[in-house]
Amino acid sequence: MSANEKLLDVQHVTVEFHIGGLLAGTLLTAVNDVSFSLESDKPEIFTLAGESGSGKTTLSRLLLRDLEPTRGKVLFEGRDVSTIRKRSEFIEFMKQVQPVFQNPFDTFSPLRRVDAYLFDTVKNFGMASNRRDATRIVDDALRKVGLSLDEVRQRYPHELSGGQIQRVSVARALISEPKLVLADEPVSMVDASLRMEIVNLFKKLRDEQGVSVVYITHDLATAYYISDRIGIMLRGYIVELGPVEDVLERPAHPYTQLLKESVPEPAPEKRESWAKHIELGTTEVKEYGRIGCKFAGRCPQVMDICREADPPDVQVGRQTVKCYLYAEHVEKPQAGAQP
Amino acid sequence: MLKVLRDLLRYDGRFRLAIILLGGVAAMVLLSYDSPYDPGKSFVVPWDLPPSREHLFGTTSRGQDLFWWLTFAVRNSLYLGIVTAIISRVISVLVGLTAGYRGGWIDRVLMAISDTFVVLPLLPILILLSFLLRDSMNLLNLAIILGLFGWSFDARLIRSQVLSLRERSFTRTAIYSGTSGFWITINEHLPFVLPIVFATTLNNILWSIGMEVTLSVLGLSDLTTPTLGTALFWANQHGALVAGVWWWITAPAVVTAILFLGLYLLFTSINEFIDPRTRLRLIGG
Amino acid sequence: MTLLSVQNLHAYYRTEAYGISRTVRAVDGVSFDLFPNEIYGVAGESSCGKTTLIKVISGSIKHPLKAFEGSVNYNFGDYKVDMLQISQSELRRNVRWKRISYVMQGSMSVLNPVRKVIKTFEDIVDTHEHITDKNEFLQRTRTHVNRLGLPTDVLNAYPHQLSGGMRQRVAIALATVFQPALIIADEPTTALDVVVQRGVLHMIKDIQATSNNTVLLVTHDMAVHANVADRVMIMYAGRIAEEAPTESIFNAPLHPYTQHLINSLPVIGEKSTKASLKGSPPNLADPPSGCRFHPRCPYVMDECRTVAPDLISVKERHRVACHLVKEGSQ
Amino acid sequence: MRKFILRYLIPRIIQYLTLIFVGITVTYIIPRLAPTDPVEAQVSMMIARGNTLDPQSVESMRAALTDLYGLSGNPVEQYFAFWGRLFRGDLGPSLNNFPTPVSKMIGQALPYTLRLLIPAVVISFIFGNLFGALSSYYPANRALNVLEVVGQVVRSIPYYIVAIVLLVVFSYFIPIFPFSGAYPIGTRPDWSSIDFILTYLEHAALPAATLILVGFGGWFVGMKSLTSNIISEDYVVYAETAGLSKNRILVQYIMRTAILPQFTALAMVLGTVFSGALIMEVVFGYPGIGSLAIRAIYNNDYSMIMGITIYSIIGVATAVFIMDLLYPLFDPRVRYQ
Repeated sequence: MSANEKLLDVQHVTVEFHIGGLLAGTLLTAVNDVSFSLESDKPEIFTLAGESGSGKTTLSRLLLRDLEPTRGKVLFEGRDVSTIRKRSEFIEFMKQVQPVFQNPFDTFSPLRRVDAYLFDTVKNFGMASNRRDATRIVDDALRKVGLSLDEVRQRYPHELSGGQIQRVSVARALISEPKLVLADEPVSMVDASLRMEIVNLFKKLRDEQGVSVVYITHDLATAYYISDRIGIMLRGYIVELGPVEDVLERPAHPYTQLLKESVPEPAPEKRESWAKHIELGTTEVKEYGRIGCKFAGRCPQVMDICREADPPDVQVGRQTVKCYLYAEHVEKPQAGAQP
Repeated sequence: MLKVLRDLLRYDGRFRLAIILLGGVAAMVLLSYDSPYDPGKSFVVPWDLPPSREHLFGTTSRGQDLFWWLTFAVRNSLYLGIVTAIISRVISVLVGLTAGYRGGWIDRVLMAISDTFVVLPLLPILILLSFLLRDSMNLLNLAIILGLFGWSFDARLIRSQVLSLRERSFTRTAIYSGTSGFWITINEHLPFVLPIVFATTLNNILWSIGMEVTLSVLGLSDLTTPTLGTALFWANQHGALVAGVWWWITAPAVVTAILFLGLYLLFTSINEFIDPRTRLRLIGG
Repeated sequence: MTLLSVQNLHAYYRTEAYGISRTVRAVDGVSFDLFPNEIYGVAGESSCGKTTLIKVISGSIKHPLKAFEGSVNYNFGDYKVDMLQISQSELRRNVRWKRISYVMQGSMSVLNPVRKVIKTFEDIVDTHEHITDKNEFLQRTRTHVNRLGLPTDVLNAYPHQLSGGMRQRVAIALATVFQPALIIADEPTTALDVVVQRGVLHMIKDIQATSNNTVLLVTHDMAVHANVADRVMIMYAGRIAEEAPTESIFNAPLHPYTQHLINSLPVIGEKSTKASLKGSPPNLADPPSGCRFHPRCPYVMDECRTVAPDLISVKERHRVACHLVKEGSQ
Repeated sequence: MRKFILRYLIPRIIQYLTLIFVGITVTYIIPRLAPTDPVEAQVSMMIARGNTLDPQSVESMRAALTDLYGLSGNPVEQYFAFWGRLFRGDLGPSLNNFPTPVSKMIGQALPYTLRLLIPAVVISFIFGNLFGALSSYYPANRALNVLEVVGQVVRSIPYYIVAIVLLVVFSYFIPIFPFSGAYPIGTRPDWSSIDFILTYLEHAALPAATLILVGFGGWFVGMKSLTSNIISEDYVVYAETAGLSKNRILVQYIMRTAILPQFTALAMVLGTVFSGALIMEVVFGYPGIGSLAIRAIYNNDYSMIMGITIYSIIGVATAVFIMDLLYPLFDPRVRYQ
C-alpha cells in the first residue's frame, strides 16, 4: 500500500433504482454523483447526515458492497470493491469493513443467543484455531465496549437492554480488527440514558484503536458531538461537506441552514428562533424528480438557474457547497445570501 | 420437550381433546398388527351384522369385521398421508427457501410454477392421472403423485417468510460475520420457517388423506388395499345405505372425522404454541 | 380550576400464558393535575409507563391492562366525570373527541387505508354531531383544514398518496374538528424528519394558542419539551421523578435522573464529553426496591435502597421524588 | 392508466396465459407417461365389454383416439396439433356415447354444476366472512363461539365425509331430503312450474348445504384470523378512540380491509371448491360435470375425462383471471399507485 493511498475513496457514485413494472416504471436516483474520501493514515469519524429519503442508507449499503453503483467507483485501500467476486476476497474485505445496524432488537435473531454471532465471526474469519483462543478473542472484543463474555454468554437479545445489545453489536464488528466501521443510525433506537455511552464508544474506537467510522444519522447534535467531518445529504446529493464545526456552526447551503435551525435545542430560553414560522412544502415526495437543485422548491434564496441544472460544487472556506449562491459567475439575487 | 407437552396438556383444551382423539386412532393402528382377520379375505364372519359386542362396528356385506378392517384402513391412510407430507415438504421447503433467499429470476420462475399449481383444479387432473395409471396405482404411487401436487401453496408461504427475514438486520449481521448462505438459511431462517413447515405438515396429511378418500370413492385407487377411502367405495358398491347396512358407511365416516378433527386440533394448538410471537411472549420478550 | 386530576393511579398489565403469569407495574402511584390552557409535557424513556398513563386517562383500558387503584377525575366545567367509572356508551357520547381527542403514536397509520381522507372526517363528525347537511359538512371541513394550513386536496386523497408529514397533520386536523378541551398527543413527531417535526409542532402550538385548550404532549425527546411545553413531568419506571415548569426543569433540575437527561443531551456548538448512566432501565415486571432509580443513581444512599421517596413540593409547581431533596428546601 | 396496464394488467394476463399453458401442457404430457398404448387399450376394452360396434365405428374410434391422444406425427407436431384442436373447441367424440361430441355433453351438464356451485360459493363467502369478522370483534359472544367450533370442525373434514354424514342423517335416519338426483326420476324439467322448482331446490339442498358448510368454515376461520390482526391496527384503535359506533368500525374499518385478501383467497380456492362440487354430485347422484366424470370413469370414456380436465382448467383459470381484473375496483391502493 503506497503512503498516500486512501482508506476509502468514493468517486462519483450514482445509484439508480427501477421502481415497479416489468416493462416501464420510474427511475429513482437514490445516490447522485457522490464523492468523498477517508485518509488511511488519520483515523476519523465521518458523518453522513440527512433526512429519510436522502440516500444515506443506500450509500452505506454501497460502501458495504451490499449494492453496486450504477456509475462511479468505491475504492477501499485502492481496490474497486465491485471487482470483488470470489468469496475469499469478500471475506478479506469484510475483515476490514464492518457494519453496526440501527435497530438493536433486530441486529441479532430473537431466536438465537447473541454470543453465537460473536463466535461465528471468530470462526468464519479464521481468527482462532481452538475454542480457548476464540473465547479469549470474544472476551477481548467485549471488554473493548465495556462488557465481558460472562455478561452476555447464553443470553437471548430480549434479555439485554438496547444499549447492551448495541455494544455487543459493536464488539462483534471489532472482532476482525477492521479499519473501517459503518454505523447506520446506531443510537436512534437506544434510550436517552444509554445513548451517549454508545456514541462515546465510537470516539474511543477512533482514538484508541485507530478505527475510522462512517456515522450515518439524521441527528445533527450527536453528529456534531462525535464527528470530525460531515456530509449533508439531500435527495441523493451531498450538498455540503466539510469539518463538522464549520458546516454546523456556519452552514453555507440554505438546506443545511434550514436543517440546523429546525433542530430543537434543549434550552427553553432559545425558543423564539425555533418557533419562527417555516413553509412546509406539500410536495416533499416530488423533490426526487426535480430538475436542478432538489431544494429549489423550498429554498428562500432560489434563483431561476437553480431550476435549470445541477448546481456546481463550490469551495467556501473549508466547506464544499453544492449551491449557485457561491458560484462566481452567477448573478446573485438582491436579497443576498448570508455570509 | 416433556415440559412443553405438560404445559400444553394442562393449559390447552384443544390439545387435550386432540390427544384423546388421536390416542384412539393410534390404538387402532397398533391393533391392526394383532388383527384376527386378514383384511384381504372376504366372508370370514357372518355378513350384515349390526354393531355388537362381538363386532364393534358391525360386519360388512362382504363378510368382513368392520372394526378390524378399519384398523388396517387407518394405518394405510396415515401411511399415505405421511409419505405425501414428507415428499411435498421436501419440495416446498427447497423451493420456498431457494426462491426466497436467491430472489431474482429464479424466484420469479419458481413462483410462476407454484402459482399455477395453486390455482389449477387438481381433482380433474388427478382423475385423469389416476385413470391412466389405474393398473399400476398402489398406495406408494398415489402418495408420490399427491406429494408432487401438494407443495405449491406452502412453498409460497415459506418464500414470503424468507423474503421478509432476508430484509431483517440479523441476516445482514450474519452476512458480515462471514457466514455463508447455507448456514444463514439453517441458523437464521430455518428457526422461523420450521413452525410453518410443521403446521403445513399436519395440514398436508389431512389434505392427502382427503384426496385419497375422494379418488377411492370414484374407484380410482387400488381398491384391494384397505384405506378409509376404499372402505367407503365398497360400502357404496354394495349400496350399503339402500340395503340398510348404515354402519358400513357411518363407521369409516366417523373414524375419518375423528382422525381429521384430532389432527386439526393438534395443528391449531401446536401452531399457536410454536408461533415465534407466542414463544417470545413466553420467554418474556 | 383543574381540568384533570389524577390521584395515586396504579395501572398494571396482568398476562397469563401456559401457566406463566406476569404483572407489569407500568403505572405505579402517579398523581398530577392538568390545568386549562397549557401544554403539559410528559417525558421518559421507553417502557417508563408514559403510554400506559395515556391509555388510562383517555379511557382506553383494555385487557390485560387494568387500573387497580386511584382516580382519574375530569372537570370540563359543564360536565364532570371519573374516567375509571365511566361507562363505554357515556364515554363515546360525551367524552371522546368532543372533549378529549387523541393524536396517536404512529399517527401515520391512523387513516383507513382503503377510504378517502374525507370519509374519516365524515365518520367522526357524523358519529358525534350527526351530519344532516352534507354540503355544510364539506364546507366546514374545508374551512377547518384550510385554517390549519393544509390544502383541501388532501381530503380527496387516499392515505397512501400522502407523505408522512402530511398524514400526521391530517391526524391533527382530525383531532381538532370539535375544539376539544384536551388534546392528547403521543409521540406525534417521532418518525418525522426534523424540518417536518418543526412544522407539525408549530401547528400544535398554534392550535393551542388560538383555542386555549390543554395539550398533553408525550415524547421522549427533551429538546421538543424545551421548545413546546409549559410544564414537564419526568417519568421513570412507572413513577413521577420530577414535575416542574419547563424553565425550572431545564435550568434547575433537582432529580439526579432529570439532571442526567438534560446534561447528557448533545448540543450543536458544544463539544464537552457527555456521559451515560450506568445500568439499564428497570424491568417493570420486577422493579427495584425503594427508589426505582437507586441502582443507577450516582448519589445513592442507604435510604434509597429501601424507602421509596414521596413526591414532594419544593416550591410552587415544582415537585420531585428524591431523598436528597427535602420539603420546601432546594 | 398506462401504469395500471403495465404494472397490474399485463402481469395478470401473463399469469393467466401461463396457467392455461402449464395446465394444458400437463394434460398433454400425462397420457404419454402411461405405460401402455392408450389407444389399443381403450379400443380393446370397449370391444371386450361387448359394445356392439361395427368395424367402421371401431376404425373411426381408433382414428379419433389416435387424434385425441395426438399420436400422429412427431412430438412437436403432436403438441401443436393438440393446441390446434383446442382452439377449434374440438375435444372429439365421447367414447361411451359415440359419436356425441364431448363438448356438447359437458355443455349440457355444466349449468347443473354452476347452479350448485355459484350460489354455494356466494352464500358461504358472505356468511363465513360476516360471522368470522363478528366473532373476532365480539370475542365473548357465546353463539359466535359455537359457530366458530362448528366452522373449525367442518373445515378440516373433507367434502366427501361431510356429505356422507349429512346424507346419512338427513335422508336416511331423518328422511327430510331426497336421496339423489336433481329432480325425481321420470319428471321433465319444467322451469315454469313452481312445483318443479321446489323439488329441484329440495334435491339441491343437501349437496349445496355441504358445500356451504365446508366453505363457511373456511371463510369463517380465515376472516377471523385476518380481522384479529386488523383489530389491533392503528386506524381501528384510532376509530375506537374517536368514539365511532361499533357497527361502523366493523363494516367500514375492519371488514372493508379484511375482505380484500379474502377476494384473493377466493380466486385461489376456486379450483378446490370446483373439485368439491364434483364430489357432491357423485355422492348425491346429481347430474353435472361430476356425475359425467364418474360415469366416464366407470365406462372408461377417456376422451370425456380429458375433455372435463381441459375445460376445468380453462374455466377455473378464466374465473381467477376475471376476479383478478375486478380486484382493483375494491382496493384503491391498487387503483391509485
